[in-house]
Amino acid sequence: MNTVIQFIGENITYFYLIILMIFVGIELIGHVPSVLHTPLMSGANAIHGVVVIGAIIVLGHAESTDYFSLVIGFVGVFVGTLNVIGGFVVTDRMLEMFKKKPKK
Amino acid sequence: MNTVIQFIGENITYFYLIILMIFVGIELIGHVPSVLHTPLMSGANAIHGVVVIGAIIVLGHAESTDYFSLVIGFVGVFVGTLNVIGGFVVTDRMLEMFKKKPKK
Amino acid sequence: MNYLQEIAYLIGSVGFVIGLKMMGTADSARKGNLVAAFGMAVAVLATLFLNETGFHVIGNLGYIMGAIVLGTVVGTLMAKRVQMTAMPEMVSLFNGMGGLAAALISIIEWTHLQHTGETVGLGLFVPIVAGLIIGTVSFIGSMVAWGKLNGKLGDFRFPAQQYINALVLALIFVAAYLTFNGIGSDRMMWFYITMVIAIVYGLLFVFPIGGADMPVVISLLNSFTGVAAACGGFLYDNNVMLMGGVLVGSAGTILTVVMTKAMNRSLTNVLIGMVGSNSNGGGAAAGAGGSVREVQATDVAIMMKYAQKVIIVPGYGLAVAQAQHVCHELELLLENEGVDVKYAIHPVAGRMPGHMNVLLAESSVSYDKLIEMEDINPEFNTTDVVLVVGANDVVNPAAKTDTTSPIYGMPILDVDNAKQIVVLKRSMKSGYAGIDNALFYDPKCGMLFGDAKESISKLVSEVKAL
Amino acid sequence: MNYLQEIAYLIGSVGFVIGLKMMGTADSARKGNLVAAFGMAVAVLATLFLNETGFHVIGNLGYIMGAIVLGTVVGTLMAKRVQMTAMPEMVSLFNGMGGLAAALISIIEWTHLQHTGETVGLGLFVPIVAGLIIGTVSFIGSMVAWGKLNGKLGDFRFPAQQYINALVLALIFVAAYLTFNGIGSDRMMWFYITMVIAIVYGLLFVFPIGGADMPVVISLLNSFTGVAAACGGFLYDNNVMLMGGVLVGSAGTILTVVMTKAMNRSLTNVLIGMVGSNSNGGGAAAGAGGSVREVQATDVAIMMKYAQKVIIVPGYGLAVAQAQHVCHELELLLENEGVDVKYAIHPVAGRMPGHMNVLLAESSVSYDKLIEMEDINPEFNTTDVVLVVGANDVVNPAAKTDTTSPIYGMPILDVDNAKQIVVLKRSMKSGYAGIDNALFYDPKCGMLFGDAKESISKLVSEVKAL
Ligand SMILES: NC(=O)c1ccc[n+]([C@@H]2O[C@H](COP(=O)([O-])OP(=O)(O)OC[C@H]3O[C@@H](n4cnc5c(N)ncnc54)[C@H](OP(=O)(O)O)[C@@H]3O)[C@@H](O)[C@H]2O)c1
Ligand SMILES: NC(=O)c1ccc[n+]([C@@H]2O[C@H](COP(=O)([O-])OP(=O)(O)OC[C@H]3O[C@@H](n4cnc5c(N)ncnc54)[C@H](OP(=O)(O)O)[C@@H]3O)[C@@H](O)[C@H]2O)c1
Repeated sequence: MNTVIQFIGENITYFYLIILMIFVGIELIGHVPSVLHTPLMSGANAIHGVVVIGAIIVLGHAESTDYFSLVIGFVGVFVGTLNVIGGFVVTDRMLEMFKKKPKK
Repeated sequence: MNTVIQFIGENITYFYLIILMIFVGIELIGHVPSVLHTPLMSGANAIHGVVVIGAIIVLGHAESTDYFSLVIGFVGVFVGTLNVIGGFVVTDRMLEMFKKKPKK
Repeated sequence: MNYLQEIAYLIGSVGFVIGLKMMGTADSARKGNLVAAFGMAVAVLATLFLNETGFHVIGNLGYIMGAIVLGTVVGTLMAKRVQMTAMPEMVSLFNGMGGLAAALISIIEWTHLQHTGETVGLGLFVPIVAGLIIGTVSFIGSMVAWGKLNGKLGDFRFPAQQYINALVLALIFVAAYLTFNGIGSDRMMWFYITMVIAIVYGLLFVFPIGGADMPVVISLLNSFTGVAAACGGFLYDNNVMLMGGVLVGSAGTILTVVMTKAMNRSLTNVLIGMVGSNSNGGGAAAGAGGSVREVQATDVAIMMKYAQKVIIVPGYGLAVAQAQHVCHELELLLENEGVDVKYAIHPVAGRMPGHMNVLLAESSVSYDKLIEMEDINPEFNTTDVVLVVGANDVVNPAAKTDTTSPIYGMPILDVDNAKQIVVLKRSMKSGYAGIDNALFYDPKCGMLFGDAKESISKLVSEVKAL
Repeated sequence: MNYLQEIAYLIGSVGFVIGLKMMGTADSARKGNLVAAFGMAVAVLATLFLNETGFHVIGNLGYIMGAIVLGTVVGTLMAKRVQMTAMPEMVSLFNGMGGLAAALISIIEWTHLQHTGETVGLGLFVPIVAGLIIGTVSFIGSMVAWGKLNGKLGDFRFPAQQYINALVLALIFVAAYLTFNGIGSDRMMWFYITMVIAIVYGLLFVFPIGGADMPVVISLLNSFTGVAAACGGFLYDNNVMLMGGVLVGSAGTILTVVMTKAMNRSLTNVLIGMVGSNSNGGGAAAGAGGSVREVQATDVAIMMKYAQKVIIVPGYGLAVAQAQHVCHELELLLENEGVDVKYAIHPVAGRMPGHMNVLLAESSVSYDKLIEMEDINPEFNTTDVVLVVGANDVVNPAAKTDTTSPIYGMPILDVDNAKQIVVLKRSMKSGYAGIDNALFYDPKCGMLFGDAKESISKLVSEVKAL
């Protein structure tokens, strides 16, 4: 119990941030029309590509002789970038199909 | 410019918290049916009564000879409590009027 | 750092958010209010009995508890006794109390800082002075709004209003600047001068606004007080004050905007005191347009008694005339005769959102007779008689047909689908929006002129006499 | 602490939130995607060129840029070349890449920690291993989903599926526990064992789920990857990873729930691979119910040519038959004859939300002919002929009339208000929901059996021949 309290207390700001962001996520999606579900999924997919930043940090800090980290890190940045770029481009293409109709 | 950057940087968590909470507030209210506007206003009114905590802190730390702080602090806690209690009770009374109708 | 207190504050903040979310849906609204109140209780208890180092009872607990108990008793009594229709006044009053509390905190803190003679950085100064200014404006503004809704204060408009207000606002900033840069006792003086100008601003800000627009103003002042509370959060590095304050600041602002939209007003128009206000006085007489058929209570009574289905459309006029009780009487009488009677509730009928629900529930009309607009609209074409009691804009077909009308696009009650329409009002004057209503010239529509309460009383006795 | 980097991360996070919000409304969706991309660009640039102390180019910039450029080129090419109808596959593939990146990060970090021999606290261990597990499951699961949508992998169901999956999940936790408590090189081994079990879990998790339910699964895995990214945020104390990850984790979960609701499925049913899947095979033959009127292409062609107004209702069958182009041809032909032709777009027609918009837009049907359900429903009673092409559930009146139907409550296209209905499908088999459709037995309804593309081609030549 005490460790849990201490853990929460020490990371209280993280808890605020996470909880608030969860609320934001829930509220943002709750009222979306169903035709937009696919592009929305795709857009969210691109956003979690932010994980590429972790891969960049890892690769950026790898020793120049640490081939394991260099190779895996390279692959990490590559696939992360695929996620980001592919995700945004594919979403854009989809949304092009949902262009605003001329007002009736 | 630099001071602004420093100020934001030093208080970056505050900025996250405030911005996220603003998003939450906006999203929560955006889709509310208009019959509920009055009780909602009243409920929000009760919530900002949280300012009473500030008054409690002030009064709690006042020296026992510092009559100015004691008196003003007492008034502060009193009016703050009015805001909180009155706010919640009045909201409850209003919402009683919006009782769920029996299903058709 | 005492973790328990921080966790309690987190629980409090989350309680506020979840409570407010639940308040946004009719079914869960009442529970939501309780959830928010629970969050508040947790936060207050944590402040009283925990401190930075652990369990610790706050100083001056006796005084604090005294003030809390006193506030609780007085607050509960006021909130329980107030008339349902006087709700906006009450909310306004309580809102003012919150603003006052924020201002008082700033006064004590500043006085304290002047005594210790510490140099005050911007990080400390800004929340103190912002709390003072916003709290004061909110306090004074709410009091004026309260007085206006009470009918104790009238409207008061002055020339070049916007410019004068902008000037006063600028003066506040100058005074605040001098408070920061002044030296010694001067800083205390400038502080009070800032406060006085804020008081003046509060008066000038709310006085010109029409009484009918008060719900909007109260909502706006509500979000001000939220910001003032958030300032307190900065001052004491107190997360629950910060989060609660910011939440109300943001939600309140949006609520204000949404509210004005639902009433087909713009916030700017409300703030500079345009239109709106003339609804109190009754507005201009109706413009050009066809002939009006006046009807007598006897005829209406016969019509209703032999109808199968009657829908009553209550509006602001019913509230002003306090005709809800006699209206309920009429309803019971007709039901006894075998007539199917319902009420059509338009969301912005009256002068505050939900006005009609509150009003009719008070006169113990049963809930399942109050039908919301979307649900009742398809029923009008099977209705024999619609009785429009002191409603005007909410049944104005211009909202659907006339793109140039200020209320164009507002959803309305489709009363013109009914077989017969009877409108109870005192004259041909317009309502809140100040516009003419083509419905009154509809051949199916008869006008029964007179105060709503008197007219309905007549109807009651005529129906009884038949 | 370098403030600029923190501020850039804040901008990135806000960009994500605002972008996602804008993506929720059709009018602003495309801009929203750009806003989110902008946030991402800011965050990546800040990582490359700023560090804790100020402007500073990150190490191994050459390799990093190489990987980024390569990823950009490959990603863009793939995204640009993919067929519109293959979008879900593509999203699934990219999602898997994100999961893989998260897993790789964990592998490097853990290996690194084993080399330095530092003692690893829970605070470090949990994000690393959670990132590994969730990332791996997301990666493997997405690959399976991709294969299934591609048609390369079939469904695979095994007995006691739920229990086995629960067991494997438990094994992951055991392995993770041993990873934490093992000593020396054992910890590395247990780490890889954890990974292998996660791979197995990923396979078992997605394999049994029906191909038609894949959009739901992808959405779920999408939110998994979000959580994996958030773990990275903890690991590096990196706010933008944390915020972006949590946002997607939360929004993705809700999106999954909302999606299943729109399709009248429950998440549990999807996950244990129930129903749904039988739509691929065609489902059971129609149950009892009246007689069916079969019609010939010639009759339909005459009917349409001399109609004033025709509405085409496209469904999943149109997509499978790839009949969108010939359908557009028919539309142009009829328009030339002076017929008013429109498409009625149901939000969940097809196998992914928005499927029909994407499909018809691809075959260059003009946007103003695609009418959303709410807007077109009132038009059916003025319509002469409705052509239902490979749609079934979205025109099933049971959704309105039969409270026991699994699709009860789903809004449908009111095609039965039209004067004549023609349904193009291959047989009397049911659609995705696996239920019978009373519409087909409506006397106004004629069935034109056959593959949608072939049937429409026939119609085109018949109309031309007339
Ligand atoms: N509900 C809200 O939240 C809210 C808030 C602010 C503004 N508004 C606005 O207020 C309007 C509400 O529409 P509404 O139809 O309820 O009211 P309305 O359009 O303002 O009309 C009220 C009518 O009642 C009549 N009336 C006044 N006193 C009466 C009495 N003693 N006996 C009989 N009739 C009386 C008036 O005509 P006579 O003078 O001829 O009798 C007037 O035309 C809308 O425009 C809405 O946007 C609403
Ligand atoms: N859009 C989404 O997001 C999504 C995602 C997952 C599930 N769903 C669900 O999918 C359903 C969509 O409804 P829907 O009406 O579009 O489709 P549906 O109800 O699945 O019906 C499709 C019909 O097309 C016919 N068909 C199949 N191949 C054909 C071909 N080559 N030529 C002609 N006809 C063909 C089938 O009948 P025959 O076999 O007799 O030809 C089938 O009855 C809903 O239940 C929805 O909830 C939607």
